[in-house]
Amino acid sequence: MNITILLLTLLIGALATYFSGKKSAAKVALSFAVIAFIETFVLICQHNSGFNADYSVEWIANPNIHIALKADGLALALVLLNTLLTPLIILSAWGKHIEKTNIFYALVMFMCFAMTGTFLASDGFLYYVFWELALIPIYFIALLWGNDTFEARKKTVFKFFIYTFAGSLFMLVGFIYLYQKAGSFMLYDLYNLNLSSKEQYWIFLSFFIAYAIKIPIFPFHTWQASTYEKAPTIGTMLLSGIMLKMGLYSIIRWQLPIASDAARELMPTILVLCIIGVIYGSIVALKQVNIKRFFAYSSLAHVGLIAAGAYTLTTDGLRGAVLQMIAHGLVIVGLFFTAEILYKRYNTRLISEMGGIRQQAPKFASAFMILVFASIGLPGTFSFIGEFNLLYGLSQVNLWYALFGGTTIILGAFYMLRMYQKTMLGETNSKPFADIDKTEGIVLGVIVICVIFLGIYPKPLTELITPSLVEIVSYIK
Amino acid sequence: MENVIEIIGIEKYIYLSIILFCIGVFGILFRRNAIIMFMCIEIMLNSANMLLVAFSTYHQDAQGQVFVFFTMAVAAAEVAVGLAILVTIYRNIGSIDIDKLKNLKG
Amino acid sequence: MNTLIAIGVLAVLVLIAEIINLRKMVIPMTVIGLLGILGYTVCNISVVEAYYNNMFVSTRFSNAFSSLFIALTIFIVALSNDFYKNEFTKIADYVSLKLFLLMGAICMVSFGNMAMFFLGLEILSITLYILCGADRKNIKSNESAMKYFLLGSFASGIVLFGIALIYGATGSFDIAQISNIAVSTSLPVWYALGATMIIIGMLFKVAAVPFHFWAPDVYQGAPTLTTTIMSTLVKVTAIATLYKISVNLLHQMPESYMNALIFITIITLTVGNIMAIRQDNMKRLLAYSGISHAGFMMMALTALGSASPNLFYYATAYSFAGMAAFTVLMAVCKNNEDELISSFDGLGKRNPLMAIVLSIALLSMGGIPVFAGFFGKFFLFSQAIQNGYITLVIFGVINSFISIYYYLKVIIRMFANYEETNREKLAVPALYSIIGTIAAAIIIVVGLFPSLLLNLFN
Amino acid sequence: MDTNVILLLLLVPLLGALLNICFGKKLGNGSGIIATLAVLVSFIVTVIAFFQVNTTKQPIQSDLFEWMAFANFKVSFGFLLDQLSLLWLLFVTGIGTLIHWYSTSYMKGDENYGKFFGYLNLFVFFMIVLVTGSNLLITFIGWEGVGLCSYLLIGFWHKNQSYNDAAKKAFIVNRIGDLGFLVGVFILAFLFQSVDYMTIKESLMHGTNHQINTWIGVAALALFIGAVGKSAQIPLYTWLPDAMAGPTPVSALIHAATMVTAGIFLITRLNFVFDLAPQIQNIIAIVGAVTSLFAASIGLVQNDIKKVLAYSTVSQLGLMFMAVGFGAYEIAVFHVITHAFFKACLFLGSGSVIHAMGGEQDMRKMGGLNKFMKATYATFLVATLAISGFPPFSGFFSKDEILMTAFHNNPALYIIGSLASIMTAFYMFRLLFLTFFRNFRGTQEQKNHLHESPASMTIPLWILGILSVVGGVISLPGNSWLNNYLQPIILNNAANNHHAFGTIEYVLMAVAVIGALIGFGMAYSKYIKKGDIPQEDEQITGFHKVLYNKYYVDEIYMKIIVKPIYALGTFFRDVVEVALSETIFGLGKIVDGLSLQGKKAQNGNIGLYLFAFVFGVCIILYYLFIAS
Repeated sequence: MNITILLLTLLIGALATYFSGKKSAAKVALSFAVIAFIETFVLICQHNSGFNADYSVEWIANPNIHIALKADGLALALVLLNTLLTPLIILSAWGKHIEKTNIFYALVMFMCFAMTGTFLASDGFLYYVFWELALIPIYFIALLWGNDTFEARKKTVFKFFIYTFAGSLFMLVGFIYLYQKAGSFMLYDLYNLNLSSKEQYWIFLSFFIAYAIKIPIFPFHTWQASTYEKAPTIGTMLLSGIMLKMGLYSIIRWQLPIASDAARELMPTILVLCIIGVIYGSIVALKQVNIKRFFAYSSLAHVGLIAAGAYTLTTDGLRGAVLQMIAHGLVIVGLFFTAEILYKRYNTRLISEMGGIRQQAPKFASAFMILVFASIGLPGTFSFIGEFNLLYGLSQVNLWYALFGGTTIILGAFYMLRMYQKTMLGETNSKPFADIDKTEGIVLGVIVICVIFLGIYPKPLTELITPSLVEIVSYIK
Repeated sequence: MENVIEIIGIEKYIYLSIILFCIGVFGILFRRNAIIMFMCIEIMLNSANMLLVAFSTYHQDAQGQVFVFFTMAVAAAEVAVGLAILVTIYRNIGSIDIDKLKNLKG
Repeated sequence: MNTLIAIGVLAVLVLIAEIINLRKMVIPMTVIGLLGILGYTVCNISVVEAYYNNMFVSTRFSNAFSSLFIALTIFIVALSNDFYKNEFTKIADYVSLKLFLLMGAICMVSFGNMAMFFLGLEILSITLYILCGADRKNIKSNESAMKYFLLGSFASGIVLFGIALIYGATGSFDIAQISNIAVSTSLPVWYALGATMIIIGMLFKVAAVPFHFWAPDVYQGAPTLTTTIMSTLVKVTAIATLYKISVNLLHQMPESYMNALIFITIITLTVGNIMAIRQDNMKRLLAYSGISHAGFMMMALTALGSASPNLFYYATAYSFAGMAAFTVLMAVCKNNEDELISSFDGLGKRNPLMAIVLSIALLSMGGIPVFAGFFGKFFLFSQAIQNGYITLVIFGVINSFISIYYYLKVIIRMFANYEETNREKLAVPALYSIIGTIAAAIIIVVGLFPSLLLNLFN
Repeated sequence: MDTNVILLLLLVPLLGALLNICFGKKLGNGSGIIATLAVLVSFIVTVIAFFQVNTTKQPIQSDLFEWMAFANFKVSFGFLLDQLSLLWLLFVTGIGTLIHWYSTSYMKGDENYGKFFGYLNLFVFFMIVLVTGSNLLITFIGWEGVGLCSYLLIGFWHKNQSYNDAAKKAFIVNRIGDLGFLVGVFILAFLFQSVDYMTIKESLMHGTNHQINTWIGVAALALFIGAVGKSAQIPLYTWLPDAMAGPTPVSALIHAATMVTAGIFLITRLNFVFDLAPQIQNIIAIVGAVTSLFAASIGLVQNDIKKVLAYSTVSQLGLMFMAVGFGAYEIAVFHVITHAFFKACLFLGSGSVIHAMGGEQDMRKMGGLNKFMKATYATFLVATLAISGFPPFSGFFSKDEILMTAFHNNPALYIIGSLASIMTAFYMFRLLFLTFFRNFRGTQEQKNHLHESPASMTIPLWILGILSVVGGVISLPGNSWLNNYLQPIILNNAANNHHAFGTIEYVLMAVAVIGALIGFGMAYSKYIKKGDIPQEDEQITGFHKVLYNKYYVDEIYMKIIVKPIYALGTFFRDVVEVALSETIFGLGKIVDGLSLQGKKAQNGNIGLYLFAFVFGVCIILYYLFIAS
């Protein structure tokens, strides 16, 4: 199957959703998302059977820009995450009243398209275009369909957009500079460049700003919590589940192989930043009163560790980063969905106003609990595989990093269980809480099954991504 | 004509033109009456005309003088439009003091 | 040359139509005529020829820009119909003035002789003075015309003086000869002085800092259609001419000239953007953003000689974005006294099409892919980096996100859920919708296929 | 065949767990039966495998599939049934079956009856994973899995937030240890390119160099920290007493007999690693001894029946660690087994008492129960004798061996251990006397309600009681079946067989018995003869109060760790976050301010514009023509 079909499916899906009218928009979007998922699956099967789905056609002759897509295992794994989560995210708002449904879902589909493009692009320019394109839909989704008063969220969303946009422009400058050196934006031309260490240093930094803001790495995270809070839950899921993976993926795909000497040189500083983020995020999370902000900070802690793993430059660290990206994507989407379910029933996001739900909604409580334990990396869940790889990678650099990074398993348990206790446990709440319905069950069920299945048998994914990572590591060396 | 240039020297013409030009500039800077400002612009243009004519003679080349005719025509058209604008302003606010034109700012 | 003549003839025909009372024919006739001329020009884009002793030289550069000017004029003329409804009796005057203005613009990019350059400049300026003051009874229009006139003729004086000095130094008005002489012999200081003055004059026209003060005031006061012309056609003309002049006059100049230009570019970018942040009038906002865009386009001066495709691309992207934005502005504010940004509140509900068009225009100006503006910036940045002006690019980048700030502010207002105001639907004449949509479509198409424009120069 | 054995062993409890968790409500009382049967099946499978391994002397090993792959090695989802794991399995599934059976009555009527058995089965599953894992990471699955079940079961009555607090505390404190475990795994993986027990063992047998030895020491320390967390030693023991919030069968199964011994299991499993790190072994022994004394001293004054048993567990675990620290792994294992018997019996007995008392746990409100609950009393007495170290009960043999080893290795620790034993005897008899002797001190209502527990509860008690009596036979002094059995597992076995059985040993035994008698005597004189009843909480003073409040360790931890973290959280949230935000967006404010000033400058005056124009021209001309 041609890789472009996947992208076209999503793009056409976005258009079709827009034109399908308010009544059927969600259904149209869902069906296209599911088709995209199936296509991804087919692509992965083809990839496993040795089929090379890379695609390249000239876009602009001068400057030399291609529409080049690279469907190696790494990219496909992330695309799989994307196309798996998108239908779930669409389902998560099933039946909910949304103003201008068709525009909303069209934006969701468009964002999925742009993110898929980001993962697949192997031409730096094309990659940048997709990277920026992904920003626009989420901006509108958060702005127009978000929570709180318009004025309040305008400020927040604005901050988010300007901040991330500013970061990525520096990356553009980096790319242009590389283009001047290489005469091409193609991935391998950039990999094979011989840059002086000073050049690498600046290229590395210019990329780092973009990624550090997107991921976000401490102390560039100030947009995160408020945006997650203000965005509608679907937007939050897209942001936290997929979009921030773009930054992490880009570190591995673009930043490290291109500026590997600089990466080695700056590794201690960046690892320290990442690990500070892990601890800082965990501690701040402890004191959050809003459940979405809480998950935002927990996410900060988790992605800090992922970024740290990526920056170890070891195969194990990188593998851990990719696996954990997928695991975190699944889990955080699930967690935000639980927040949404709680909000739907109790109409509040304050943790203090919840509690005493477990007895009323045992299914929900169990699913939530599994997600909580997945989030803290209990062995047997997928997160453990990722976390172990990450920490093992870190320990290869220096045991202290692994030790401090490893505090996440303590602090993570601390804040997560505390949250779970306050939201779910305790004397049965006087307000009734309906257990999850069918669609909610499907969403949570799929996530829970994926998390557990991949925790026991991650081999298909590991085998998918490892060759790409080995190749990337060979460029790093 | 050669004599004139030779006797006086092209530099002097240039200096004179520059002085005239500067007079125009200062006039525009420091006067607030629109008519006088127009006249100052004319002085600037004419200083350039003079320079053109002087160089034309200096280079023994008629192009410069032809250019002056263009300039004069353009200047005339410009002033005509300028005066028309001035008239409409006068009709609206009854004054031609440009300091009164401060509605657009910020 | 044929293009220029044809436009002249068309302008005269318009005036004749007025005489024989065929006012209703004026706009269709002009649009069709201009379309024909546009077709002709585009077909002959590769024709390089000199006319009348090098008075007028058509090159790829000039042909490409001429085509752009003609295309922009088509839009502007098409918009005239609705815009001048109240003064329909004078429609022929307005249209013919625009055609003359177009002639001036074409002269400015096609000149081979300083005389032609000066004439073009003046034709352009004088018609603009008239168009600015066209709304005679409106004091703002008067003021804008007056400000533009005074500053414009002052700049003209400087340009003329510069031309005279160059003539003195080289003994020629022919731009090619001047260029040759400048390369081969060492010239007196007047030459440099003259070149500087001409460039200053053009910097005024593009509204570069510190010669920019007129722009927001004039833009605001002038009738909106005139503002459209100024911010699209005239700005692009000026920048193209500035580029052409710089190419011919600056190549033997010392480093300090480039430094000065870079410095002006940077402060133009920065001042334009910073000033735009606190504007509450849409026209002023676009004026300031236009100033910063001039700064972006001035980046092309870092690569004299090779930047023309990039400049052309940016100019096209910018001018069509401007066109789209002003079309929406006209549609939204046609009954308002002022063009406050608040009049765009809730446009997303009141007229979604217009809101989308304006969003596309603004996002393109802000440099969001895949809109044309992004590629324009990209090409120029690329060029600048290639020539080693990284500082300039960094400033460009910083300014890009400052600019996104105020563009987004407008976009937010359009899509804001201002339930309390809840205004009724905004009816927009079909023509505005069509033109806005076409302009937006051009932005996107040009963005997706930049080669369409870049290949014009191969 | 081997794979099937393992699958059967693992999957039956898992299936039971899933059935009970998902359909617990529908199954009703059936869920208890299903759960018990599931564990029973595992037990039978274990017994079969035990005999097979015991005869063939070949461990059963099976790698199901590849689980994780690293740059230099792979980790398979593999299981290993060797002498050690089978031994553990025997008492895990055996005692597990009894406790499941017991629970069917104990938990009757609870609204989450099915779920309880689900969790319990899940625990058994994870425990099996823990002990049968063929590499460190599979063990870690079980390790954390039992932690999860412990969390779920401690907080089983989740409507009570203090129970939830206890559950949370248990999990988090365990996680501190788990980090140690992981760090140990990292180091071993890095050193040996494997986490497989067999592979590591083989690499070590081929000799090591000095460089590796230091790292092995660090790894051993890290793994020991893991064991400290799970097995509740100083300084991470505080969760175990709180864990008594769970239903009593849970305390018996998880927090006395099985899960808490995982630390001993781990160290025994990796005995070849620990043997290379003598300093760490020393630390282990000291930590064990101190814990044992420390916990026993707290146990002296507790009034909650389960709390006494909990501290007793901590104390006994300390003794086991002491043994492990001396390299006497099989002695530690021996004590693990005997302890599992009598401690499970004690807990179940106390559960029976609590059941009869209608949930009352305070011994001050009990007394004289021997008249009402004969079976419970009898088994409780036997178990008390066993734990106090009276011959010929099982505890006597195992404890005595530990103390003997201590005497040979480190007399100071021997004294500490002996003191702890005396205290043990004292508080156990105190418990026994307060609960079962003299007069009933509860309310009349409770008195009317007093009854012997049903057969499903007393039969397990009897079985465990008998085992407590005869458990010692597996490792009789001089002729130890256990030592021989564990021969293939413990690399450096010689260390423990060095002392012949001579006079000194007999003297030591006598000393131990005398110690136990002293403890008994003190308890007897205080509580039977004098008839003392422990004071009310408010009246407690002095050192007694310190003991009663468990040396204020919880409070200290609260003050120096938990509170500061919360404070830090508030500080970060309210100060750092705001400051960061302001710093980055302060730039925006500056730009905004500039814009405002610029707006003022643009005042609409043409004169100003012209002036700026000319000024600009002048500057440019100055720069181009005069300055340069």
